[in-house]
Amino acid sequence: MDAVGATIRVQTADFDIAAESRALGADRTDIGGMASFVGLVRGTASGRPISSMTLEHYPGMTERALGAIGDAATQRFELQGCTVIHRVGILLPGDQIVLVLTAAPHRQAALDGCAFLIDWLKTRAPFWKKERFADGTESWVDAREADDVTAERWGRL
Amino acid sequence: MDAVGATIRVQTADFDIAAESRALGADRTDIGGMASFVGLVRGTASGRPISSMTLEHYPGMTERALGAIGDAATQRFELQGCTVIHRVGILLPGDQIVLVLTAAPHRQAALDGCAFLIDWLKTRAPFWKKERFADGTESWVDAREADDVTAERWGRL
Amino acid sequence: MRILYFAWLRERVGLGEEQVDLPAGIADVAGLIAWLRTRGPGFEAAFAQGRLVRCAVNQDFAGPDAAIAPGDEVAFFPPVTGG
Amino acid sequence: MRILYFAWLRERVGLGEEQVDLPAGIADVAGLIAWLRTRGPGFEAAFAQGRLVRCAVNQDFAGPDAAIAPGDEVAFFPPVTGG
Repeated sequence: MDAVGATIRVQTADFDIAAESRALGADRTDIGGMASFVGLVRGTASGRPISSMTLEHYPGMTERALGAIGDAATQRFELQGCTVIHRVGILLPGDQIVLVLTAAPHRQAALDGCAFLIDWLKTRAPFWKKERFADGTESWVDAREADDVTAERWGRL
Repeated sequence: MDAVGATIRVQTADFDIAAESRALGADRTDIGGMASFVGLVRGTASGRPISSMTLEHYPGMTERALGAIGDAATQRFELQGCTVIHRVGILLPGDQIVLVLTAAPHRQAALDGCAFLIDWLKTRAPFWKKERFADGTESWVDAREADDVTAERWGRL
Repeated sequence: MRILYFAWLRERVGLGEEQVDLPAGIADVAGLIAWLRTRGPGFEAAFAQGRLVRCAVNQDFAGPDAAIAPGDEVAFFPPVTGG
Repeated sequence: MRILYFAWLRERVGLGEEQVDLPAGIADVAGLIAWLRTRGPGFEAAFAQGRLVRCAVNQDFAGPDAAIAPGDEVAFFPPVTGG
Protein backbone atom coordinates (compact mmCIF):
# COMPACT_ATOMS: atom_id res chain seq x y z
CA MET A 1 0.00 0.00 0.00
CA ASP A 2 2.92 2.30 0.73
CA ALA A 3 0.93 5.22 2.16
CA VAL A 4 2.74 8.54 2.25
CA GLY A 5 0.42 9.82 4.96
CA ALA A 6 -1.43 13.08 5.15
CA THR A 7 -0.03 16.39 3.90
CA ILE A 8 -1.62 19.22 5.91
CA ARG A 9 -1.22 22.93 5.25
CA VAL A 10 -2.90 26.02 6.68
CA GLN A 11 -1.93 29.07 4.65
CA THR A 12 -3.02 32.48 3.41
CA ALA A 13 -1.73 31.79 -0.11
CA ASP A 14 -3.83 30.25 -2.85
CA PHE A 15 -3.19 26.66 -3.99
CA ASP A 16 -2.94 24.92 -7.37
CA ILE A 17 -4.81 21.62 -7.52
CA ALA A 18 -2.78 20.38 -10.51
CA ALA A 19 0.51 20.98 -8.67
CA GLU A 20 -0.85 19.27 -5.55
CA SER A 21 -2.00 16.28 -7.62
CA ARG A 22 1.43 15.97 -9.19
CA ALA A 23 3.10 16.18 -5.77
CA LEU A 24 0.81 13.50 -4.34
CA GLY A 25 1.50 11.17 -7.26
CA ALA A 26 5.18 11.96 -7.70
CA ASP A 27 7.50 9.02 -8.37
CA ARG A 28 4.84 6.34 -8.06
CA THR A 29 2.67 4.43 -10.53
CA ASP A 30 0.42 2.47 -8.17
CA ILE A 31 -2.30 5.12 -7.84
CA GLY A 32 -5.51 4.29 -9.72
CA GLY A 33 -7.38 7.48 -9.02
CA MET A 34 -7.46 10.76 -7.16
CA ALA A 35 -10.60 12.43 -5.87
CA SER A 36 -10.79 16.03 -4.77
CA PHE A 37 -13.07 18.63 -3.32
CA VAL A 38 -12.43 22.37 -3.52
CA GLY A 39 -14.58 24.76 -1.51
CA LEU A 40 -15.09 28.25 -2.94
CA VAL A 41 -16.26 31.58 -1.50
CA ARG A 42 -19.75 32.29 -2.79
CA GLY A 43 -20.71 35.85 -3.63
CA THR A 44 -23.88 35.85 -1.57
CA ALA A 45 -24.94 34.72 1.90
CA SER A 46 -28.63 34.45 2.81
CA GLY A 47 -29.31 36.21 -0.45
CA ARG A 48 -27.17 39.25 0.39
CA PRO A 49 -24.02 40.08 -1.61
CA ILE A 50 -20.77 39.76 0.32
CA SER A 51 -17.59 41.71 -0.40
CA SER A 52 -15.19 39.41 1.47
CA MET A 53 -14.87 36.57 3.94
CA THR A 54 -12.33 36.35 6.77
CA LEU A 55 -11.16 32.97 8.00
CA GLU A 56 -9.82 32.66 11.53
CA HIS A 57 -8.34 29.49 12.99
CA TYR A 58 -6.78 28.07 16.13
CA PRO A 59 -3.07 27.68 15.30
CA GLY A 60 -1.70 24.44 16.61
CA MET A 61 -5.01 22.73 17.15
CA THR A 62 -5.91 23.16 13.48
CA GLU A 63 -2.87 21.28 12.21
CA ARG A 64 -3.37 18.67 14.92
CA ALA A 65 -7.06 18.16 14.09
CA LEU A 66 -6.44 18.04 10.34
CA GLY A 67 -3.52 15.67 10.80
CA ALA A 68 -5.62 13.33 12.93
CA ILE A 69 -8.47 13.42 10.42
CA GLY A 70 -6.04 12.83 7.54
CA ASP A 71 -4.45 9.86 9.28
CA ALA A 72 -7.87 8.41 10.18
CA ALA A 73 -9.04 8.70 6.56
CA THR A 74 -5.81 7.17 5.27
CA GLN A 75 -6.24 4.13 7.51
CA ARG A 76 -9.99 3.74 7.11
CA PHE A 77 -10.10 3.98 3.32
CA GLU A 78 -6.60 2.56 2.75
CA LEU A 79 -5.57 5.71 0.94
CA GLN A 80 -2.17 5.94 -0.69
CA GLY A 81 -2.02 9.53 0.47
CA CYS A 82 -4.09 12.64 1.02
CA THR A 83 -3.59 16.38 1.00
CA VAL A 84 -5.63 18.92 2.94
CA ILE A 85 -4.99 22.63 2.43
CA HIS A 86 -7.10 25.22 4.21
CA ARG A 87 -6.67 28.93 3.62
CA VAL A 88 -7.03 31.58 6.32
CA GLY A 89 -7.21 35.37 6.20
CA ILE A 90 -9.27 37.55 3.88
CA LEU A 91 -10.79 35.86 0.84
CA LEU A 92 -12.94 37.25 -1.97
CA PRO A 93 -15.95 35.78 -3.77
CA GLY A 94 -14.79 33.07 -6.16
CA ASP A 95 -11.60 32.41 -4.16
CA GLN A 96 -10.61 28.89 -3.23
CA ILE A 97 -10.97 28.14 0.51
CA VAL A 98 -10.10 24.50 0.98
CA LEU A 99 -8.67 21.55 -0.92
CA VAL A 100 -9.14 17.89 -0.02
CA LEU A 101 -7.28 15.49 -2.31
CA THR A 102 -7.10 11.71 -1.90
CA ALA A 103 -5.24 8.97 -3.77
CA ALA A 104 -6.14 5.27 -3.83
CA PRO A 105 -5.69 2.18 -6.00
CA HIS A 106 -9.41 2.25 -6.90
CA ARG A 107 -11.89 5.06 -7.32
CA GLN A 108 -14.39 4.19 -4.59
CA ALA A 109 -11.81 4.50 -1.81
CA ALA A 110 -10.57 7.81 -3.20
CA LEU A 111 -14.13 9.20 -3.51
CA ASP A 112 -15.24 7.96 -0.08
CA GLY A 113 -12.06 9.20 1.60
CA CYS A 114 -12.55 12.63 0.05
CA ALA A 115 -16.20 12.88 1.17
CA PHE A 116 -15.26 11.70 4.66
CA LEU A 117 -12.47 14.26 4.97
CA ILE A 118 -14.52 17.26 3.91
CA ASP A 119 -17.45 16.22 6.12
CA TRP A 120 -15.22 15.89 9.19
CA LEU A 121 -13.25 18.98 8.39
CA LYS A 122 -16.49 20.99 8.35
CA THR A 123 -17.52 19.77 11.79
CA ARG A 124 -14.24 19.16 13.63
CA ALA A 125 -11.53 21.50 12.36
CA PRO A 126 -11.25 24.79 14.29
CA PHE A 127 -11.91 27.37 11.58
CA TRP A 128 -14.42 30.21 11.74
CA LYS A 129 -15.76 32.34 8.92
CA LYS A 130 -16.87 35.93 9.13
CA GLU A 131 -18.70 37.45 6.20
CA ARG A 132 -18.43 41.09 5.26
CA PHE A 133 -21.47 42.22 3.34
CA ALA A 134 -21.48 44.74 0.53
CA ASP A 135 -23.22 47.23 2.86
CA GLY A 136 -20.27 47.10 5.28
CA THR A 137 -21.88 45.00 8.01
CA GLU A 138 -20.15 41.86 9.24
CA SER A 139 -21.46 38.59 10.59
CA TRP A 140 -19.97 35.32 11.85
CA VAL A 141 -21.22 32.37 9.87
CA ASP A 142 -23.45 30.02 11.89
CA ALA A 143 -22.52 26.35 11.99
CA ARG A 144 -24.94 24.36 9.89
CA GLU A 145 -26.89 21.65 11.68
CA ALA A 146 -26.84 19.76 8.38
CA ASP A 147 -23.06 19.46 8.52
CA ASP A 148 -23.20 17.67 11.87
CA VAL A 149 -25.78 15.25 10.53
CA THR A 150 -23.70 14.57 7.41
CA ALA A 151 -20.58 13.91 9.47
CA GLU A 152 -22.50 11.56 11.78
CA ARG A 153 -23.03 9.06 8.97
CA TRP A 154 -19.35 8.16 9.16
CA GLY A 155 -19.68 7.24 12.84
CA ARG A 156 -17.45 8.51 15.60
CA LEU A 157 -13.73 8.75 14.91
CA MET B 1 -29.11 27.86 -10.97
CA ASP B 2 -27.70 29.08 -14.32
CA ALA B 3 -26.18 25.76 -15.41
CA VAL B 4 -23.56 26.00 -18.14
CA GLY B 5 -24.14 22.37 -19.11
CA ALA B 6 -21.61 19.66 -19.72
CA THR B 7 -18.22 20.21 -21.33
CA ILE B 8 -17.13 16.99 -23.03
CA ARG B 9 -13.76 16.32 -24.63
CA VAL B 10 -12.10 13.18 -26.03
CA GLN B 11 -8.46 13.88 -26.76
CA THR B 12 -4.96 12.39 -26.96
CA ALA B 13 -3.45 15.39 -25.12
CA ASP B 14 -3.05 15.54 -21.36
CA PHE B 15 -5.27 17.87 -19.29
CA ASP B 16 -4.65 20.31 -16.43
CA ILE B 17 -7.20 20.04 -13.64
CA ALA B 18 -6.42 23.54 -12.33
CA ALA B 19 -7.06 25.08 -15.75
CA GLU B 20 -10.28 23.10 -16.12
CA SER B 21 -11.45 24.22 -12.67
CA ARG B 22 -10.77 27.84 -13.57
CA ALA B 23 -12.65 27.45 -16.85
CA LEU B 24 -15.65 25.88 -15.12
CA GLY B 25 -15.79 28.67 -12.54
CA ALA B 26 -14.91 31.55 -14.84
CA ASP B 27 -16.89 34.76 -14.36
CA ARG B 28 -19.19 33.42 -11.68
CA THR B 29 -19.25 33.55 -7.88
CA ASP B 30 -22.22 31.31 -7.13
CA ILE B 31 -20.28 28.01 -6.99
CA GLY B 32 -19.80 26.65 -3.47
CA GLY B 33 -17.66 23.67 -4.35
CA MET B 34 -16.14 21.56 -7.07
CA ALA B 35 -15.53 17.83 -6.84
CA SER B 36 -13.30 15.88 -9.16
CA PHE B 37 -12.06 12.44 -9.98
CA VAL B 38 -8.95 11.74 -12.04
CA GLY B 39 -8.21 8.20 -13.22
CA LEU B 40 -4.56 7.25 -13.66
CA VAL B 41 -2.72 4.44 -15.48
CA ARG B 42 -1.37 2.00 -12.91
CA GLY B 43 1.98 0.39 -13.51
CA THR B 44 0.78 -3.17 -12.93
CA ALA B 45 -2.18 -5.28 -13.99
CA SER B 46 -2.93 -8.58 -12.25
CA GLY B 47 0.44 -8.18 -10.58
CA ARG B 48 2.38 -7.92 -13.86
CA PRO B 49 4.22 -4.73 -14.83
CA ILE B 50 2.80 -2.94 -17.87
CA SER B 51 4.76 -0.73 -20.24
CA SER B 52 1.81 1.10 -21.77
CA MET B 53 -1.95 1.17 -22.20
CA THR B 54 -3.82 1.92 -25.42
CA LEU B 55 -7.26 3.45 -25.27
CA GLU B 56 -9.62 2.95 -28.20
CA HIS B 57 -13.04 4.56 -28.51
CA TYR B 58 -16.06 4.80 -30.79
CA PRO B 59 -15.89 8.30 -32.28
CA GLY B 60 -19.29 9.92 -32.41
CA MET B 61 -20.96 7.59 -29.95
CA THR B 62 -18.44 8.50 -27.25
CA GLU B 63 -19.21 12.21 -27.34
CA ARG B 64 -22.91 11.42 -27.55
CA ALA B 65 -22.83 9.04 -24.55
CA LEU B 66 -20.69 11.39 -22.45
CA GLY B 67 -22.89 14.35 -23.35
CA ALA B 68 -26.03 12.46 -22.35
CA ILE B 69 -24.45 11.35 -19.06
CA GLY B 70 -23.24 14.88 -18.38
CA ASP B 71 -26.65 16.39 -19.04
CA ALA B 72 -28.34 13.72 -16.87
CA ALA B 73 -25.94 14.43 -13.99
CA THR B 74 -26.43 18.18 -14.34
CA GLN B 75 -30.19 17.81 -14.07
CA ARG B 76 -30.25 15.13 -11.40
CA PHE B 77 -27.79 16.79 -9.00
CA GLU B 78 -28.62 20.37 -10.02
CA LEU B 79 -25.01 20.97 -10.99
CA GLN B 80 -23.87 24.41 -12.08
CA GLY B 81 -21.68 22.70 -14.64
CA CYS B 82 -19.49 19.68 -15.26
CA THR B 83 -16.47 18.76 -17.34
CA VAL B 84 -15.58 15.30 -18.59
CA ILE B 85 -12.31 14.76 -20.43
CA HIS B 86 -11.26 11.29 -21.56
CA ARG B 87 -7.94 10.60 -23.21
CA VAL B 88 -7.41 8.08 -26.02
CA GLY B 89 -4.29 6.66 -27.65
CA ILE B 90 -1.17 5.36 -25.97
CA LEU B 91 -0.70 6.20 -22.28
CA LEU B 92 2.10 5.33 -19.87
CA PRO B 93 2.00 4.30 -16.19
CA GLY B 94 1.25 7.34 -14.05
CA ASP B 95 -0.49 9.17 -16.93
CA GLN B 96 -3.88 10.76 -16.43
CA ILE B 97 -6.71 8.94 -18.26
CA VAL B 98 -9.93 10.68 -17.35
CA LEU B 99 -11.17 13.79 -15.56
CA VAL B 100 -14.63 14.27 -14.10
CA LEU B 101 -15.22 17.70 -12.60
CA THR B 102 -18.48 18.99 -11.13
CA ALA B 103 -19.59 22.34 -9.71
CA ALA B 104 -22.53 22.95 -7.38
CA PRO B 105 -23.72 25.44 -4.76
CA HIS B 106 -23.12 22.87 -1.99
CA ARG B 107 -20.59 20.10 -1.57
CA GLN B 108 -22.90 17.08 -1.44
CA ALA B 109 -24.32 17.70 -4.91
CA ALA B 110 -20.84 18.19 -6.35
CA LEU B 111 -19.52 15.01 -4.71
CA ASP B 112 -22.56 12.91 -5.64
CA GLY B 113 -22.58 14.21 -9.20
CA CYS B 114 -18.89 13.36 -9.57
CA ALA B 115 -19.33 9.80 -8.25
CA PHE B 116 -22.37 9.30 -10.48
CA LEU B 117 -20.51 10.47 -13.58
CA ILE B 118 -17.45 8.28 -13.11
CA ASP B 119 -19.61 5.23 -12.28
CA TRP B 120 -21.69 5.67 -15.42
CA LEU B 121 -18.75 6.52 -17.58
CA LYS B 122 -17.10 3.26 -16.59
CA THR B 123 -20.12 1.19 -17.60
CA ARG B 124 -21.72 3.15 -20.45
CA ALA B 125 -19.08 5.12 -22.36
CA PRO B 126 -17.59 3.25 -25.36
CA PHE B 127 -13.89 3.12 -24.47
CA TRP B 128 -11.69 0.02 -24.43
CA LYS B 129 -8.30 -0.44 -22.83
CA LYS B 130 -5.53 -2.70 -24.04
CA GLU B 131 -2.56 -3.29 -21.77
CA ARG B 132 0.91 -3.91 -23.09
CA PHE B 133 2.99 -5.82 -20.58
CA ALA B 134 6.69 -5.37 -19.97
CA ASP B 135 7.31 -8.76 -21.64
CA GLY B 136 5.75 -7.50 -24.88
CA THR B 137 2.45 -9.37 -24.68
CA GLU B 138 -0.82 -7.48 -24.99
CA SER B 139 -4.24 -8.03 -23.52
CA TRP B 140 -7.62 -6.29 -23.62
CA VAL B 141 -8.83 -5.29 -20.20
CA ASP B 142 -11.88 -7.22 -19.04
CA ALA B 143 -14.90 -5.25 -17.89
CA ARG B 144 -15.24 -5.46 -14.14
CA GLU B 145 -18.47 -6.93 -12.83
CA ALA B 146 -18.02 -4.63 -9.83
CA ASP B 147 -18.38 -1.57 -12.05
CA ASP B 148 -21.80 -2.67 -13.25
CA VAL B 149 -22.94 -3.24 -9.68
CA THR B 150 -21.64 0.17 -8.62
CA ALA B 151 -23.42 1.91 -11.47
CA GLU B 152 -26.69 0.10 -10.67
CA ARG B 153 -27.02 1.91 -7.35
CA TRP B 154 -27.86 5.09 -9.25
CA GLY B 155 -30.78 3.37 -11.00
CA ARG B 156 -31.38 3.41 -14.72
CA LEU B 157 -30.78 6.64 -16.58
CA MET C 1 -25.58 -0.75 -43.75
CA ARG C 2 -22.42 0.40 -42.01
CA ILE C 3 -20.99 -2.05 -39.46
CA LEU C 4 -18.23 -1.14 -37.00
CA TYR C 5 -16.09 -3.42 -34.83
CA PHE C 6 -14.06 -2.35 -31.81
CA ALA C 7 -11.35 -3.73 -29.51
CA TRP C 8 -10.90 -7.52 -29.67
CA LEU C 9 -13.90 -7.90 -31.97
CA ARG C 10 -12.10 -5.70 -34.50
CA GLU C 11 -8.99 -7.86 -34.17
CA ARG C 12 -10.87 -11.18 -34.59
CA VAL C 13 -12.99 -9.97 -37.51
CA GLY C 14 -9.93 -8.38 -39.09
CA LEU C 15 -11.49 -5.03 -39.93
CA GLY C 16 -12.77 -2.00 -38.09
CA GLU C 17 -15.54 -0.99 -40.44
CA GLU C 18 -17.39 -2.29 -43.46
CA GLN C 19 -20.36 -1.44 -45.67
CA VAL C 20 -22.68 -4.42 -46.24
CA ASP C 21 -25.88 -5.06 -48.16
CA LEU C 22 -28.16 -6.66 -45.62
CA PRO C 23 -29.66 -9.95 -46.88
CA ALA C 24 -33.44 -9.96 -47.09
CA GLY C 25 -35.23 -11.19 -43.99
CA ILE C 26 -32.80 -9.84 -41.39
CA ALA C 27 -34.67 -7.39 -39.21
CA ASP C 28 -32.97 -7.36 -35.82
CA VAL C 29 -29.56 -7.49 -34.14
CA ALA C 30 -29.79 -11.22 -33.35
CA GLY C 31 -30.50 -11.96 -37.02
CA LEU C 32 -27.56 -9.82 -38.10
CA ILE C 33 -25.22 -11.65 -35.73
CA ALA C 34 -26.42 -15.05 -36.98
CA TRP C 35 -25.68 -13.98 -40.54
CA LEU C 36 -22.28 -12.42 -39.66
CA ARG C 37 -21.19 -15.72 -38.07
CA THR C 38 -21.54 -17.44 -41.47
CA ARG C 39 -19.05 -15.07 -43.10
CA GLY C 40 -15.83 -16.80 -42.05
CA PRO C 41 -13.78 -18.13 -39.13
CA GLY C 42 -12.89 -14.64 -37.85
CA PHE C 43 -16.54 -13.68 -37.62
CA GLU C 44 -17.42 -17.06 -36.15
CA ALA C 45 -14.75 -16.65 -33.47
CA ALA C 46 -15.77 -13.06 -32.67
CA PHE C 47 -19.44 -13.79 -32.21
CA ALA C 48 -19.13 -17.26 -30.66
CA GLN C 49 -18.54 -15.54 -27.36
CA GLY C 50 -22.00 -14.02 -27.78
CA ARG C 51 -22.51 -13.19 -24.14
CA LEU C 52 -19.63 -10.72 -24.08
CA VAL C 53 -20.52 -8.85 -27.24
CA ARG C 54 -22.33 -5.56 -26.89
CA CYS C 55 -24.13 -3.76 -29.70
CA ALA C 56 -25.11 -0.20 -30.57
CA VAL C 57 -27.56 0.76 -33.29
CA ASN C 58 -27.11 4.33 -34.51
CA GLN C 59 -24.85 4.96 -31.51
CA ASP C 60 -27.35 3.85 -28.86
CA PHE C 61 -26.86 0.64 -26.89
CA ALA C 62 -29.16 -2.04 -28.33
CA GLY C 63 -30.18 -5.56 -27.33
CA PRO C 64 -30.57 -8.62 -29.60
CA ASP C 65 -34.21 -7.75 -30.30
CA ALA C 66 -33.46 -4.23 -31.51
CA ALA C 67 -34.74 -3.57 -35.02
CA ILE C 68 -32.26 -2.75 -37.78
CA ALA C 69 -32.75 -1.43 -41.27
CA PRO C 70 -30.59 -0.52 -44.28
CA GLY C 71 -28.88 2.80 -43.64
CA ASP C 72 -28.38 2.08 -39.93
CA GLU C 73 -24.96 2.25 -38.28
CA VAL C 74 -24.46 -0.91 -36.23
CA ALA C 75 -21.46 -1.39 -33.95
CA PHE C 76 -20.20 -4.47 -32.10
CA PHE C 77 -17.77 -4.32 -29.20
CA PRO C 78 -16.84 -5.90 -25.86
CA PRO C 79 -18.19 -4.51 -22.57
CA VAL C 80 -16.69 -1.05 -22.15
CA THR C 81 -13.60 -0.51 -19.99
CA GLY C 82 -13.05 3.24 -19.99
CA GLY C 83 -12.68 5.59 -17.08
CA MET D 1 -3.40 28.56 32.80
CA ARG D 2 -3.55 29.86 29.23
CA ILE D 3 -7.04 30.64 27.94
CA LEU D 4 -7.80 31.36 24.28
CA TYR D 5 -10.93 32.86 22.72
CA PHE D 6 -11.89 32.68 19.05
CA ALA D 7 -14.38 34.24 16.63
CA TRP D 8 -17.34 36.03 18.29
CA LEU D 9 -16.23 34.84 21.75
CA ARG D 10 -12.99 36.72 21.22
CA GLU D 11 -14.93 39.82 20.21
CA ARG D 12 -17.31 39.67 23.21
CA VAL D 13 -14.58 38.94 25.75
CA GLY D 14 -12.40 41.60 24.18
CA LEU D 15 -9.19 39.56 24.02
CA GLY D 16 -7.85 36.58 22.15
CA GLU D 17 -5.64 35.15 24.82
CA GLU D 18 -4.85 35.54 28.50
CA GLN D 19 -2.83 33.92 31.25
CA VAL D 20 -4.86 33.37 34.46
CA ASP D 21 -4.22 31.95 37.89
CA LEU D 22 -7.00 29.48 38.40
CA PRO D 23 -8.85 30.06 41.72
CA ALA D 24 -8.74 27.11 44.10
CA GLY D 25 -11.58 24.61 43.78
CA ILE D 26 -12.07 24.84 40.00
CA ALA D 27 -11.41 21.42 38.53
CA ASP D 28 -13.43 21.16 35.31
CA VAL D 29 -14.54 23.15 32.26
CA ALA D 30 -17.99 23.89 33.70
CA GLY D 31 -16.38 25.34 36.84
CA LEU D 32 -14.03 27.47 34.75
CA ILE D 33 -16.94 28.86 32.72
CA ALA D 34 -18.91 29.71 35.88
CA TRP D 35 -15.91 31.62 37.20
CA LEU D 36 -15.21 33.38 33.86
CA ARG D 37 -18.80 34.67 33.78
CA THR D 38 -18.15 36.63 36.98
CA ARG D 39 -15.29 38.55 35.41
CA GLY D 40 -17.32 41.25 33.65
CA PRO D 41 -20.15 41.96 31.22
CA GLY D 42 -18.11 40.84 28.18
CA PHE D 43 -17.48 37.44 29.72
CA GLU D 44 -21.08 37.24 30.94
CA ALA D 45 -22.36 37.94 27.41
CA ALA D 46 -19.95 35.48 25.81
CA PHE D 47 -20.79 32.56 28.05
CA ALA D 48 -24.50 33.30 28.57
CA GLN D 49 -25.08 31.56 25.28
CA GLY D 50 -23.59 28.44 26.84
CA ARG D 51 -25.08 25.98 24.41
CA LEU D 52 -23.19 27.43 21.46
CA VAL D 53 -19.78 27.58 23.12
CA ARG D 54 -17.34 24.79 22.36
CA CYS D 55 -14.23 24.04 24.37
CA ALA D 56 -10.86 22.42 23.77
CA VAL D 57 -8.44 21.42 26.53
CA ASN D 58 -4.87 21.10 25.33
CA GLN D 59 -6.17 21.26 21.76
CA ASP D 60 -8.64 18.38 22.07
CA PHE D 61 -12.38 18.94 22.08
CA ALA D 62 -13.66 18.75 25.66
CA GLY D 63 -17.09 18.70 27.32
CA PRO D 64 -18.18 20.54 30.49
CA ASP D 65 -17.04 17.63 32.68
CA ALA D 66 -13.49 17.60 31.32
CA ALA D 67 -10.85 18.01 34.03
CA ILE D 68 -8.56 21.03 33.92
CA ALA D 69 -5.40 21.86 35.83
CA PRO D 70 -2.89 24.70 36.04
CA GLY D 71 -0.64 24.61 32.99
CA ASP D 72 -3.41 23.48 30.65
CA GLU D 73 -4.28 25.37 27.48
CA VAL D 74 -8.04 25.90 27.39
CA ALA D 75 -9.80 27.40 24.36
CA PHE D 76 -13.38 28.61 23.91
CA PHE D 77 -14.99 29.14 20.54
CA PRO D 78 -18.27 28.83 18.60
CA PRO D 79 -19.13 25.69 16.62
CA VAL D 80 -16.62 25.50 13.77
CA THR D 81 -17.49 26.75 10.28
CA GLY D 82 -14.50 25.87 8.12
CA GLY D 83 -14.35 23.96 4.89
